[in-house]
Amino acid sequence: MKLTIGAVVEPGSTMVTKTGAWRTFAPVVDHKKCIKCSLCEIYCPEACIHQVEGLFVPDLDYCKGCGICSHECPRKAITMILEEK
Amino acid sequence: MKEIRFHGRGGQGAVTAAEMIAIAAYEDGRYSQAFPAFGVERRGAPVMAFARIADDPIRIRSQIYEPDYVVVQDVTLLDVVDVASGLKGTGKIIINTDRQPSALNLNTKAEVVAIDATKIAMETLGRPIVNTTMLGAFCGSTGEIKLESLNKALMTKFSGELANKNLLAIKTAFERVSK
Amino acid sequence: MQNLFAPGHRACAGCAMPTTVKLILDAAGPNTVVASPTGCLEVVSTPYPESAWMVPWVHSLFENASAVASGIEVALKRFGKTDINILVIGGDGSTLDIGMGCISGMFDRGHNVKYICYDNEAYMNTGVQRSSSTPYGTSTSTTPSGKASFGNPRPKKDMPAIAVAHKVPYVATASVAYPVDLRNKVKKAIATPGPAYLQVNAPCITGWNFEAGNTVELSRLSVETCLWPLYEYINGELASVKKIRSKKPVEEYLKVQGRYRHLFKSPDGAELIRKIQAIADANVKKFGLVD
Amino acid sequence: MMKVIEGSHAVAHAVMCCRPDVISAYPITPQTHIVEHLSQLVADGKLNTEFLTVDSEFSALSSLVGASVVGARCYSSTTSQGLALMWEVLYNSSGLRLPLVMTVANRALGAPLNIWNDQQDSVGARDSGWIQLYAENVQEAVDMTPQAYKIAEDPDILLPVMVCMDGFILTHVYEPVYLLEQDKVDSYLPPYRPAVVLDTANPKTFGAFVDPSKFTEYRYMQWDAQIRAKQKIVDAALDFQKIFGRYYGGLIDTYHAEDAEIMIVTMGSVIGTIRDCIDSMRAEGIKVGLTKIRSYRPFPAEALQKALKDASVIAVIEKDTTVGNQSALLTDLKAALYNSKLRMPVLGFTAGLGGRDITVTDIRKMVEISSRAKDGVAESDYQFLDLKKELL
Repeated sequence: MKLTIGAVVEPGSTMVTKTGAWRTFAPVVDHKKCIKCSLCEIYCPEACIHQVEGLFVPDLDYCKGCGICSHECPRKAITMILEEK
Repeated sequence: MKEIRFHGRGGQGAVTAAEMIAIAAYEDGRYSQAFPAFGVERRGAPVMAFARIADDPIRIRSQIYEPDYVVVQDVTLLDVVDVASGLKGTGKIIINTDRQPSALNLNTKAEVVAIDATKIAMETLGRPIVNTTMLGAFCGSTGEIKLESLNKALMTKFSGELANKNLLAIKTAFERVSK
Repeated sequence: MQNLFAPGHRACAGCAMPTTVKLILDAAGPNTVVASPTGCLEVVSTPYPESAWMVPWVHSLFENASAVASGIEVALKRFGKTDINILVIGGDGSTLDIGMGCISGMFDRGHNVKYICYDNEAYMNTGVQRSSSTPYGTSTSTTPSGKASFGNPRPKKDMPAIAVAHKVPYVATASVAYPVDLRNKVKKAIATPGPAYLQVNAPCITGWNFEAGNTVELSRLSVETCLWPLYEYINGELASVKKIRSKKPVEEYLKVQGRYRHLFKSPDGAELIRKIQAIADANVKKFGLVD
Repeated sequence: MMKVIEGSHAVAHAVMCCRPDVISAYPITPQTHIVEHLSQLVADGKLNTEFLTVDSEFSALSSLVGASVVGARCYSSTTSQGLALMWEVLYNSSGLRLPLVMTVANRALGAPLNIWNDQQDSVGARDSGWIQLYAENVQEAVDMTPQAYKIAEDPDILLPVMVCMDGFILTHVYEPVYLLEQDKVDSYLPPYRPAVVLDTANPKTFGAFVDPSKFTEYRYMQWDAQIRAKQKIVDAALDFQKIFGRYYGGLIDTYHAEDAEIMIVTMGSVIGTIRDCIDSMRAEGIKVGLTKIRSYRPFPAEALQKALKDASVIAVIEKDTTVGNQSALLTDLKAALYNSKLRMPVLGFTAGLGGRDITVTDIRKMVEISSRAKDGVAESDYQFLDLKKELL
């Protein structure tokens, strides 16, 4: 890819980098406990928790496994699980 | 090329006087240049300004060390500045004073022109601002610039009643030294 | 929520700053341009040829973002685009220290620029050195605790007060732990003509040294201990404060952070903790945090 | 229209004719008359621009970075300590490839504090990536202003340009100047229409950080743009001549160079005095000529090799020094000649520092020293021409 004058870059292009590779623990959501408060989505630093067909689902392509969602969930519906790689 | 050096005090308009000579000379169809002796002088401190007049474009940028003419706006400067320094023997020094030229003891072979510009300025302008009056004296005693051109130059700086007063100051000084 | 700060950025796992930025942009919307100074945010969000920003964004230098934003504002005005939100989002080092002159100039000229500082209380990008936003008693890499030192000997610089002194019409503090409050304050800042200043508490997992997952919790504790009062100044007057229902002792906040570990080990620690408690108590008094 | 006008006011008028969108500046002697006059033009309703009075020179240039990224044509003016305070932004704006134009009213850098003219300030910024043009007189400083925008904004170049004019000597002189005509400037200089700008409809990121895998290439692109700017500087001068009828050379200009045995190389306002000296020395049979540097960055190495090839000795006179080495133009010139076949003596003379007048006597002394070198009399190849040894 040719360099751009002034190091101009396309918006949102960090998405080519899958930061999910940084992860040690992965969030697992117990959807039965979820009350749809959306705090996990709001607090996620990776902006990678979204509602998919009504359920809050972390996008593991980007989730770095920080555990904020799990910690902040008022119903303890999200558990951090050591990933087997 | 003719080179002119102005001596004044900060706030007396020496730089403006040099500028007006440059404008007037240009009005006469000649080339000109005017610049201050750049400094950090404040109001009241001795200052210098320079002007050059020539028939060809002026390229030289150094200061003036051997002027053809020197204009001294304030006679008290004689005590602190060697106003005649480098003045050509064929040149003229025009001094604002109520004294006779011989009483000034100037170290120069050049002709000394004395004019009481302060008195003229007080009578015409009501204020002791002598730069325009001294220009009238320069114009009358050297013939280097036309009076009409000097008047035109003045009109680029002043307007209305103040312009008329200054024109009168120039005319009075011009006639006094032309005699 | 609309997301204008893309995944794939390189912030530490558990960093509060991306959440802060995400919330700011959610409130500001896509009709926004951002200038950022050098710092963690700039480095993690724009590794060429990638960018996490989905709004127009520019980086020039460490200390000049508010001057750059001033230029953006007048140029947009020149081109008739007066309806665009102009933000600076920068860290505490670039805000309270090196960028101070430019910020003062920007405030003074009254540009319609909203300056938002994500405050993680030290120079995290360069390795946790003390900034003038570092709190009293904090161990940093340039104010380390040791036999002859209890950490940073100075209190936080009161940047919101400095903004108020510039007659900035909207000045507020916020915390990443209170997202509704944060978003409302961003919206209020944007709705207020002229400059605005917002300082957001944003814990740094590396520099503060705490347990993974605790980021938001810590910011909440800073508010609940009254070390980080949430307030608004509108036209120079204290306009609102977040009341604290059950005020927590500062130990609860300090003891879970590595940057305060020395306070619990040294013999003088108890006295230092009392001094930090006094800072919280002074905030309670000054802002009327507790009814 | 020709008019006797102060240099600063003539330059301000030229800036106005270039229709800048944003002007940002901070007061510093001897640059102030330029921005004061621009402010007056704004106050009088003659200049429609956004004029920012900022808190420092650093903020002045920084604000123009923001304005330029939005697509504004920008202008600033500074000197000396102000330029030094801008240092970081000089590199940044050039690296961001922003076509800013700035007049530098050349002045010495302290300490000791000195407000007078030399060229240490801009010469010290020669590696910042800014194109640097040096004016001989007020007219050239005026005419270089639209030329600077033309060069800077060329889509193949996109580099900021400094128009350097000697402080006081040119900024404060009154002399007859042809003021630029707006209609002619409009036909010479098209509006600035950058390809990408900070725009919410097309939200690009500007100024991403670049790691070692690509930084060299970025620096190379900047370097290459300066080299390519050589032709643009020549073209900008020729295009200007077509519309305005005035021409000062492209990268360099020469005077009595054809058969010159002693060739003086220099830049800035001292050239006028040198031209007068050459005329009088020529009348005495001394074969002396002048090569004038218009563009110091990019450095006109090839043009100089060509212009200097028949000289027997070269005398470089400049208003700067490199503490710890010789002076800047001298070392640049010697570097340009080394791999050519030219092997005449090259002598360097630093003069006119901190406002010291460079007189006809100084120029003649330099030519005498150079003449002796031509005849094989070895002397120091670098010296302070007007040094008062009695003070040391």
